[in-house]
Amino acid sequence: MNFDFYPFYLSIKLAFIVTIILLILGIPYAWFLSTTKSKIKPFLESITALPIVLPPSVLGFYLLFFLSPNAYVGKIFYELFNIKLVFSFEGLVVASSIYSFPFMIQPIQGGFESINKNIIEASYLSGKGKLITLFKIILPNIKPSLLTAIVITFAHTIGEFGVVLMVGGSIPKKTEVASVAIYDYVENLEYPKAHIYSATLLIISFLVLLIVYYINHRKKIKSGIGY
Amino acid sequence: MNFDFYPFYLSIKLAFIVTIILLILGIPYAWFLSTTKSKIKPFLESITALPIVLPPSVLGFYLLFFLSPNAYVGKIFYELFNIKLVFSFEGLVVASSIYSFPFMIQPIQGGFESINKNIIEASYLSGKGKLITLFKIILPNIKPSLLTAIVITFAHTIGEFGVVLMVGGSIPKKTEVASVAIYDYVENLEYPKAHIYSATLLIISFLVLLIVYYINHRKKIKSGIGY
Amino acid sequence: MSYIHINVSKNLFGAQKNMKLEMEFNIEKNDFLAISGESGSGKTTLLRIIAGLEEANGEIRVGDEIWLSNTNLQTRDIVSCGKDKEKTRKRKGKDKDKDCNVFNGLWYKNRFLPPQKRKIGFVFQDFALFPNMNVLENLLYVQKDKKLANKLLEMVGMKNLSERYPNTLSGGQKQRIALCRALMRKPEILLLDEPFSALDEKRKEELQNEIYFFHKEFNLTTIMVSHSSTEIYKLADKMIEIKNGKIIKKGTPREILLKTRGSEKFSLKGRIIDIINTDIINIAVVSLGSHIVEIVISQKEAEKFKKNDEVIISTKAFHPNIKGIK
Amino acid sequence: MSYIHINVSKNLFGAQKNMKLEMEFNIEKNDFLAISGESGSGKTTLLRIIAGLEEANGEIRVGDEIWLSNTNLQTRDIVSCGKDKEKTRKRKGKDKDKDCNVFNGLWYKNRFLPPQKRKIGFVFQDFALFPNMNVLENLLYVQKDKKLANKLLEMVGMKNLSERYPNTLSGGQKQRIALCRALMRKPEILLLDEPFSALDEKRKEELQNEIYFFHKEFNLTTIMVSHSSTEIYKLADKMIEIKNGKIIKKGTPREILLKTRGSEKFSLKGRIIDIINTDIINIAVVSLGSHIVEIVISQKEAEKFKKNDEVIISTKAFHPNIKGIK
Amino acid sequence: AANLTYVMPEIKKAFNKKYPNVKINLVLSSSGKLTAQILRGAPYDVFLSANMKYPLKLYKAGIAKMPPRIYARGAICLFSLKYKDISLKNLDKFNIIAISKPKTTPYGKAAIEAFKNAGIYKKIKSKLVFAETIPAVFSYVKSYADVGIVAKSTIYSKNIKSLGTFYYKEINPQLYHPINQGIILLSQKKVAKEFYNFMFSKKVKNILKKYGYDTM
Ligand SMILES: Nc1ncnc2c1ncn2[C@@H]1O[C@H](COP(=O)(O)OP(=O)(O)OP(=O)(O)O)[C@@H](O)[C@H]1O
Ligand SMILES: Nc1ncnc2c1ncn2[C@@H]1O[C@H](COP(=O)(O)OP(=O)(O)OP(=O)(O)O)[C@@H](O)[C@H]1O
Ligand SMILES: [Mg+2]
Ligand SMILES: [Mg+2]
Repeated sequence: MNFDFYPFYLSIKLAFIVTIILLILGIPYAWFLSTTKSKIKPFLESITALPIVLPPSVLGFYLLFFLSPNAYVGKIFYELFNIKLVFSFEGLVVASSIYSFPFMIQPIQGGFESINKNIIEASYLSGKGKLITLFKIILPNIKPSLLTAIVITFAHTIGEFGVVLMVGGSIPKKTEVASVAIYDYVENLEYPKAHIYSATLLIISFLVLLIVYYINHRKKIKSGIGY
Repeated sequence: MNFDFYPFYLSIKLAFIVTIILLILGIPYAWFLSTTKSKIKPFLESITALPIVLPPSVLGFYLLFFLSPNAYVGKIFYELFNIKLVFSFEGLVVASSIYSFPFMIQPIQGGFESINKNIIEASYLSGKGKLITLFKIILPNIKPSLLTAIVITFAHTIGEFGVVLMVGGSIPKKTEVASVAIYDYVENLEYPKAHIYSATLLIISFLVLLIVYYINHRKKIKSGIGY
Repeated sequence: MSYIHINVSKNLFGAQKNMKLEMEFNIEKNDFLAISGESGSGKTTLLRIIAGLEEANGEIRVGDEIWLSNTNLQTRDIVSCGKDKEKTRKRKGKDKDKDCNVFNGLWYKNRFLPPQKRKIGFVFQDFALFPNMNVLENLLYVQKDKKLANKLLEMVGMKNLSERYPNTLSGGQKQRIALCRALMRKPEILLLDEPFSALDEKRKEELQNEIYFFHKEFNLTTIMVSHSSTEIYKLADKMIEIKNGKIIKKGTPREILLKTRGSEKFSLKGRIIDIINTDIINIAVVSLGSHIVEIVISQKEAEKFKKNDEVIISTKAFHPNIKGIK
Repeated sequence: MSYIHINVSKNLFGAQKNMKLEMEFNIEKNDFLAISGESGSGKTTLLRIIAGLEEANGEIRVGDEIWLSNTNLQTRDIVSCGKDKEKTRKRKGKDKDKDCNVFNGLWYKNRFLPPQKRKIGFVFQDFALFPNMNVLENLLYVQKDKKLANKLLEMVGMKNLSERYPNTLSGGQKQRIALCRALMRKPEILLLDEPFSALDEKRKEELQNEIYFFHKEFNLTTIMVSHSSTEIYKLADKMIEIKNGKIIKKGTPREILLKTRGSEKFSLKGRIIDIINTDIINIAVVSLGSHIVEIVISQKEAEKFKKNDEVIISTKAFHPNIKGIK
Repeated sequence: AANLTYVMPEIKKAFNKKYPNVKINLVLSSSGKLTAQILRGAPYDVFLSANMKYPLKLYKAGIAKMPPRIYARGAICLFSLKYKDISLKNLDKFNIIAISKPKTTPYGKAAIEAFKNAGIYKKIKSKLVFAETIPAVFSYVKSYADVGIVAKSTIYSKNIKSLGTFYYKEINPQLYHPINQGIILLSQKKVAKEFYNFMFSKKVKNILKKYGYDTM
């Protein structure tokens, strides 16, 4: 049986890029949410969670509208960067980022809200600005939440499918990620192949997660945190 | 236009029940994960995240087999409780619970891992056992994480679609939840109807979330926590 | 047989490489035992072992209850512990009955009473108040006795603050609430870890009196970690001093603390903190514990002493004058 | 012009309903100012306002830098602050320049220097060490100066513990690291919030000497919250005592603490903590601060006094005997 | 459309025999999704649907120059893994009957029509479960449904062997409107046209027939 590894490569690449992008966008946004005393906070929090509420295919349908070069958002991208956001890998990245946004924000915000404010103050009084404090003090001290956010986002982007299929259109070597490929095999009644692909996806994901958790486990034992 | 409210009712009922079930199962399991010093911890953590890695339709496909009364798991349920786990609302509950499991576990575990151990000890020394300590001390003090877990699980179950579609068989008034209904309208090119249903789903979800966040916001201001 | 028998050991990371905490002592019922010793010597750890918050080897017996029994078995005793018991150490929290476990490769007989079953009140060095509850709720969590709670809050001068959340309290206020919370349980044994460290002297004195009163009134057995000799002398009947995890002095506070005992002279050890030379006289400012006195000294003495010298101040008179203040 | 000028006010929740913190005072360069006052009187809050961790109204000026300026504008001054500035209070942290904001419905001129730009070292009452870093990393985070870090650790006797994480330290050990971390910044102004509360007396004395040395050596201006008169007398040149958020005494420690000043008699205030009657003599055990002395008293006195009486101990001799210890 | 899942690979092979240098990418998805995508500029050249509705929509939207054409007519049949004796008449004996969604799939719509015309709809209405696509009907039958209504073409696919032994029975075509499957040409590329025309060649017609489609 010919085994095509490319969809897996695409899936992992997609999940990786989306996780990185959402980390970069999510940390400041979550920080803003967790520190603002503004009354609009509950509104923003609720809106942040909304992308998960829509069924992925439906969200994908709307994204397809907004991201296509005929539409406003897609047009800007197209004209500024010459990137088409539909039926392209870049499009998958943007669409998955939107869909997975809440999965990244919420755990991080939870972490920020339960951190001991004293150590943040202590960092300022050590002469460090907000940025260094964020990276050296705050983020290391919310590691369980950060890990949750990264793992959920990564795993979810790997498994995501409705949005990806809609916006990407399963073009081989471009937007046909593993989840789409497996779906096609199931649809095609090629069950044995579907089983093998599913197992491969599970094993790869399991190994990635295992490494992440194992490193985390070791570090924690060393620093005596959490025991 | 005839507007059918039933799918929304089913969606919310499903999300509500799944959230409750996962809270009940998730809290002890997350507690176990966060306190165990066993070496298998990283394994368990990785396995816990796996249901999200498979595309929902594919997971639904496998669940369809495991849960059907012809199969082992489904059989047990059928014989013990006379409940069929496919093409029934109960089946949706079980399937969604499996799929949403990681979304509940991970944030709660993160919360447990960052709680100040001293207050747990203080509770024991106040003569309280583990159960009371859990409910009165631990859970209230990981509220941001708990909230994250509940919101993600709830929202995700509302939006879940692949698993539900596969295991439920979209039977009107029984397993045809809102996400499935909206999907059908999009499929059928009935865009105006799809827009209205989507908007309704978004508005309902938004209101539910807003109430949750608003109450949380008020409480926090009162107790001075987090400021 | 003493009321409390303690014989425990535990390996700690000490300031000088690894340090082994090893202590054996008895406490009688209604004793007020003070523990002093330098920072990092193992005082807090000892209290935590007694409370059941920390694992240790050895034995703790209170009355006729075994709180901890973790003694190395002889090979011949192992018979009753199957290989499958290898994991019983994990279950310790639950099992009251005789059990066996492996620790550092050796078999131990194991009894462990979980903290919540030990009738103790514990005031933590870092307070550990419940942040999700206000002051009153913190107390009522221990026991739904509103009258007692109000009485205790009154006693520490915090009645007005009963609806405040711990996050909005000052250090000393937190410490007082922690004390109240420990007393709410009407414990038989009270463990205090530097319970007055964050308080001003007036408040400290008031609270010391209240604690002493409680100790007597409710027939408590109290163990207090403290750095202050006055506090210890005033409150405790017994004291131990520890260093590097070992007991180095044991006795009554009188025996250990009273430096002038037996001397007929009234004398105090102090330290010169300043010498002031005016045209006419020389004054030495001497610190005597928390007191500061000025003593007129001769020109010769002024030349002899310098700042920071330790000195003994005494009078030749047999009877120092002692006079009541209203 | 003084080095530091402080004139601030802030509404707090006090022990008796609401309490307003209102303080105005100056500090000269290289002063060592002590702040004392009962628990909950606003000492920590004052330090936090100086450090910029807490909002307040008023002014703080250090040298020629304005750290805080938050003064109520006259109506005619508002001209330059448009309606759109209503939200500038939020931006305070960033803007060094003149700005305006609304607080309690009034317009304020606003300058606020963020904490990280204020050259201060702060020892927190609850230490606030970084749990994700070991002891050495905690120090090096402030400044990559390994030599200084090692010197400071040596000084507080914690060189051996430099690889330990804060979670595994004792209370006193944490406090010492917090002190070292504050000094790592080579601050111009050092703020200490009960920096010796968790230490035994020997260690306390050592550290006090070190702090004093640092203060002199590096020309620091130091503000210390403390409950101990000896500590204050020993270290500080100036002191203020506060109560309910207001300054009630201001002066040198000599003026405020020396109770026997001007008296020719050597006399100490104490409290009887025990009266022991033997067949032959009666002994009063008197606590004088952290000292405890036994004084032989007459039968008549023994009947007159009872436990807990406050007494003054003095001698008729003009010269108490003062004798060096080795 | 999803029902073409099984026949397309063979048509592709035949096409490649004639034009060896052309590489065809098959994108299999539901017609609704594909229509939405094409409306938003999906780079597809030819669109084959299971009915005429979707291609017509595209034509009306001005995406295609030529109106859609019917390239085949589909048929439906009863399918079961457990029961040999299946027919519309005894359908009410079974507990669970899986069909594809009548609202979104022409095969499901045809099934309902057939039930109604056979006068059994009311009796079996409560036994119906709805699958998103024809392949999902197989999944349902494989797991717990007693009978399914599937596209006749799928019975001839080689992949169906993975289900083991099965039973099927055609449904009388008189009972439902013919399932006209439409094709529409989306681009002006030469190869696209070649493929479009190829779909009406004798060769393809034979293949389609082999898979149980009716070709005119
Ligand atoms: N976050 C807060 N919000 C409201 N009130 C507070 C807050 N923190 C402290 N307070 C109140 O302000 C008053 C002064 O507190 P502060 O911490 O300055 O006291 P302190 O003089 O340092 O006392 P201590 O010696 O006990 O540490 C106290 O009555 C306290 O309850
Ligand atoms: N969790 C821990 N893991 C390992 N070592 C610890 C842990 N907690 C404390 N230690 C070490 O054990 C020793 C004794 O600590 P302990 O807290 O009992 O001291 P202590 O006598 O209470 O000191 P202090 O007066 O400073 O509070 C210290 O050297 C400390 O570093
Ligand atoms: Mg201690
Ligand atoms: Mg304070």
